Amino acid sequence: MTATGRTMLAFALLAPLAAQAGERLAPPQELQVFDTPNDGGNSLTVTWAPAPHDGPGTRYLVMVGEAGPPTGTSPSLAGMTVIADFPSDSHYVRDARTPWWSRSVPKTHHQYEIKRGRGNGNGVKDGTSYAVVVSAVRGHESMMAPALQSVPQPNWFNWNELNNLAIVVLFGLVVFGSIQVARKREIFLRRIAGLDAVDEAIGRSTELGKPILYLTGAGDMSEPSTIAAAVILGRVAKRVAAYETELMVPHRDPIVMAVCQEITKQSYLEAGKPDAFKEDSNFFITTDQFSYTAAVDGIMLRKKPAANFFMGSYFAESLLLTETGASTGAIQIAGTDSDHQLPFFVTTCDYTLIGEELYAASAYLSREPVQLGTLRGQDIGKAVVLGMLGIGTALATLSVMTGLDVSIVLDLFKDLK
Amino acid sequence: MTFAERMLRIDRRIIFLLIGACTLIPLLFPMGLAIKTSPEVTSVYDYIEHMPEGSVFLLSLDFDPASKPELYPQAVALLHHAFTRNLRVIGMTLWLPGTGMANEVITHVAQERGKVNGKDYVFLGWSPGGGSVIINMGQSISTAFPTDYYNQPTASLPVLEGVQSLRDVQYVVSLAAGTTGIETWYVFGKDKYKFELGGGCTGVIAPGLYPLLRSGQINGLIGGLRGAAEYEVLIGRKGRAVAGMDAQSVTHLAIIVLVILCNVFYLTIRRSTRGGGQASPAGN
Amino acid sequence: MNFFRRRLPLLITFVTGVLFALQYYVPHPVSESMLTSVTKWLQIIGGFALVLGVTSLFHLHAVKIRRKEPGWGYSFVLYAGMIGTIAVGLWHNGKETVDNVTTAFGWIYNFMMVPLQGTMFAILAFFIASAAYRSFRARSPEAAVLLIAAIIVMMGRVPLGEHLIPLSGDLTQWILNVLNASVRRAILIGVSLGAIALSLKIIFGVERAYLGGGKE
Amino acid sequence: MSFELILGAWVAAGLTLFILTFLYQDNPLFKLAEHLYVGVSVGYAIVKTYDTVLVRLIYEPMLKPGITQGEWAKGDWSLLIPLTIGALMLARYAPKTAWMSRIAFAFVVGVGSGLAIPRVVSSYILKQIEDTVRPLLMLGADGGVSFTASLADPASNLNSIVLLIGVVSVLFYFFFSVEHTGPGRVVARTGIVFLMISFGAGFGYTVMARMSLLIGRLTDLIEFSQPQYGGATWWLLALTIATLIAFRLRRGETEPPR
Repeated sequence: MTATGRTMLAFALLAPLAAQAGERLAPPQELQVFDTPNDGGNSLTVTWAPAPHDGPGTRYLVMVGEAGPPTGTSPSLAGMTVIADFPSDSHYVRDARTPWWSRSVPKTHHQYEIKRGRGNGNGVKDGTSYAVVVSAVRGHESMMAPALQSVPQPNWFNWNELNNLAIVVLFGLVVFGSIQVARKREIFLRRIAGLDAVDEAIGRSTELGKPILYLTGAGDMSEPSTIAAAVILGRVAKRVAAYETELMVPHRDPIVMAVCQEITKQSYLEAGKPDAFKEDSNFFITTDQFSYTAAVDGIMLRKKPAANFFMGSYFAESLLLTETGASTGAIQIAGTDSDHQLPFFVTTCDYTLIGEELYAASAYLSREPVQLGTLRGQDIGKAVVLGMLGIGTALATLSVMTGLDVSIVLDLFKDLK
Repeated sequence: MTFAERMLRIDRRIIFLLIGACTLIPLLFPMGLAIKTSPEVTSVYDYIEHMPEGSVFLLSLDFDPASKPELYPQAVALLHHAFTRNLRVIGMTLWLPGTGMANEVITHVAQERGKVNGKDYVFLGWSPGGGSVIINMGQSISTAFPTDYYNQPTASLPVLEGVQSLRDVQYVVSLAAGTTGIETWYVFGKDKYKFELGGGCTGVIAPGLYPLLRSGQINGLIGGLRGAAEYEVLIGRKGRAVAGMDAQSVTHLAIIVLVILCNVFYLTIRRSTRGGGQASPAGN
Repeated sequence: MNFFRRRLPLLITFVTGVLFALQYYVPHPVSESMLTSVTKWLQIIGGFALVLGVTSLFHLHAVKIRRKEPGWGYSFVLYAGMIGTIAVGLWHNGKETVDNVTTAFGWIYNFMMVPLQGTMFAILAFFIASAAYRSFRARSPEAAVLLIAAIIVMMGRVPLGEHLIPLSGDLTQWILNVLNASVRRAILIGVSLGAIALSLKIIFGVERAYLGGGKE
Repeated sequence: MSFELILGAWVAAGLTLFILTFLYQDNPLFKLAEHLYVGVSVGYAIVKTYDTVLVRLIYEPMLKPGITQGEWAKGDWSLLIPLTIGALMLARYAPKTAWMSRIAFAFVVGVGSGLAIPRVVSSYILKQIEDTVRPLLMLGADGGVSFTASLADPASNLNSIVLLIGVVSVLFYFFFSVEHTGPGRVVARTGIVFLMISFGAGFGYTVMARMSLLIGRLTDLIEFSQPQYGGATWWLLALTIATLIAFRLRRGETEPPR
């Protein structure tokens, strides 16, 4: 290191000390001790204002002791224990990550939370009064603020989570409101391109005179994707009935099979071909993942269906099914919300309804107010999220450019506890 | 049928044989290629490396035998690291079919490191309920698991001294093969009980966890066999994962070649049909 | 009876749903201890739910054997495997190891269940390769994008790929960390809105499919 | 080496090979191993559930309080509540009492939905928005405003912009209330490109996952082919192939020629 370098380093080290030496050590000002808000109890919070002497050379000590009977005099230091000792340029209110609406002290103040845990001994107990003292220490010098008393207690509401609750309530109102609207009048839904692909596939099967295979996935009737698969089956069955093509629907869940049987029957009725309906077009194979897959693969290889539909939820078996299906030269249409299987459906199928498109397709076909209303409610939710992203980014950028404090808006979009 | 069409329609069993060979040969004759470490894995390593001795580390082995080749080596590496650092280790699983493996890996590594059950580590076993188990552990570990896997009361185990709930655990790593795993540990655990959370997962679910990694909801992510191999390199103890990476290299390259071949044939077919269509009127 | 069959379940869902949604915002010990008790109960009920899933399988194969349907012999194998495992498991109190010695139950687990399940999924390795060769085609610009991203990630995740094209490792990191993360995040937000809507509909009795079971 | 280990190696190697025969075609060996797999895993689940739920979570805390301490020192009779709810669930199997199971499902689904709502908002909505909302410029060390364009740093401004575009366009793609025409078409197209990149990454990563499983199985087979296991893999491989040929021949005899 050069001589100049060394001098500069020494200067850099000395500079803050010199500045501090100039500031007289003072007792912590604006000291407040209160029950920690928004928590389950057994904790007190101490806050005090920053001082000119704050810096690496100065430290703060926090001492706590059980307060005696309230005599009006300041409690004695005997029986108090030091529970925290930290540099005076640390422990600020802003470190605690709380939103502006639940803060009572400026962000620049110091803050320390007294509770059981790492290095805090047994902490403080609810219902007991404690005296807290904070002192500023530099070398052998120390200045103490007068002791303050407070009682920790548990709270009934976590105000930090107010934005969370507001989102739940507002979104709930939007969803139920949309369902009400959908009950009264038509709701617009954009055309789902995948549905044209469905019709095209049925058309081609008819031309070739080959059967159609339709799978409803691994889920039971409580899963939204299975419900959507059953609704779309209704549409497919109606078309199939009109063209008198053969339909095969192998199942993994007996209840789903029963439901689908009803739906298929209804579709044939609506198409005016009740005689063409075959009870055994819906059939049960087994609940087990791989036995089912092996059996369906067998059907694909033997019967060579012209179109395969994979709707509903799928697991690892997806690739075993679609790869075999692709090898028989069938048109394959998939629709699933199982996102880790989507890459395989997208690569091996001719058309894939991705995630929510499956629900949308089902709502589009069923025209059921609850489904349509929910979809609209979610759309409004997404629009709000898009708005939050736009406004948030704009404000955050503005804040960097102008130094403006925008936390009054940004805190609303944050998950602070 | 043209050559390209014939090639695209070859029996898939030929490809099966090719893949089998590409996996088998590097396993028998390893090459030992160097493995680079990524920031996702390093941050898990660094966190454990900087934990003070005796602090509590919980490893949740949330996978079943189907994911053993990927996640078992991760568990081995993490446990070796934790035991070397003299951390107190709590093992458990949220996946029923994984119980036997989880017990085996913990016991095995502990034995190798000379650690004592009940004093240096504990295996809590499995409990049903997924998220409810985590919430319950956040309130009290001895309520969620009154006894450990070997029926010892958890409340009186030396290793759990001073550890009443998840609030007293410093670091949790979930090795997950599905949705009951890392996300569950975040949503029902870290979010409220404030421990640090890391993740290890199979390659299938890894891409879906990146949003959580970016937002700091998990502090690191060990992805698949590659992640396990990186961790083995970091702790300087090469095992099954590093050994498997050679086979990975060859099979991956084989698949890339297959994809390229597929597209070359596909494009020739497309061009020839298109070209043929244009040529015929001109020929007439 | 209509009250017990129809209204009571809806009322229970409503009360418990609202109660436990609000619990999140109440840090008081009363609310916390309520959470502790109920999650403990859910652990136990979760065990019963597992039994429920198993019973239907039990029933299914019993019918197959009784009616001597095609392939009933395999159902017999299934039963033998199940009953053998249960008998051995109960004999050893459900422990795979006792004093570091593997029990017969642990043996069944290590040498039957682990290789069987592992191999079942290992089959997928072959199918993924065959799919890559036979159907991974650049049929459209979108498919081409997928294909290129897949090739880069495959290159960048293995040592040999990084060795041949050093850039692929960094590129893979970028794809996963930025491009992929943004998509997954959007999907996560969308799916979460859907999940909240569904939960709210369940709590307020608009969605009742979960009740199923048992005729009115 | 102990007899159990050698026997184990033979069984494991045999079952592995039986399952792998599925690659040739669906056949009785595969079906046998597959049904055995279902049976053993169901049996395992039953034993574990019995041991964990009935013994460790119900019987011991309720009736054998002596072995535990603290809160568990007294018998915990409140456990009768989940026991009853669980029993109601099983009522589903008798047609007459099936309706009672609804009460149990109502409880489980109600609590589950309630627990999920605020947590999903916190973890998957607010947290994700919070991390996506980032300033598009950075405050430099000199106090001036700068733009970081490094692709390697996930937190750089350029990457924040890319991330924002991705999140917005994909969210818009799943927006069903407006037609994808005009500028909407451009945004939706961007969304689909982002989706495809993510699926590509998913495909690539999954290749690694599936290959790992194969590597795991082959490593075991290699180990079991060693002489200390009596070359189990080789013998069983020969046996499996012979059986497959036998099946093929027998089927050829019974099936009439086409």
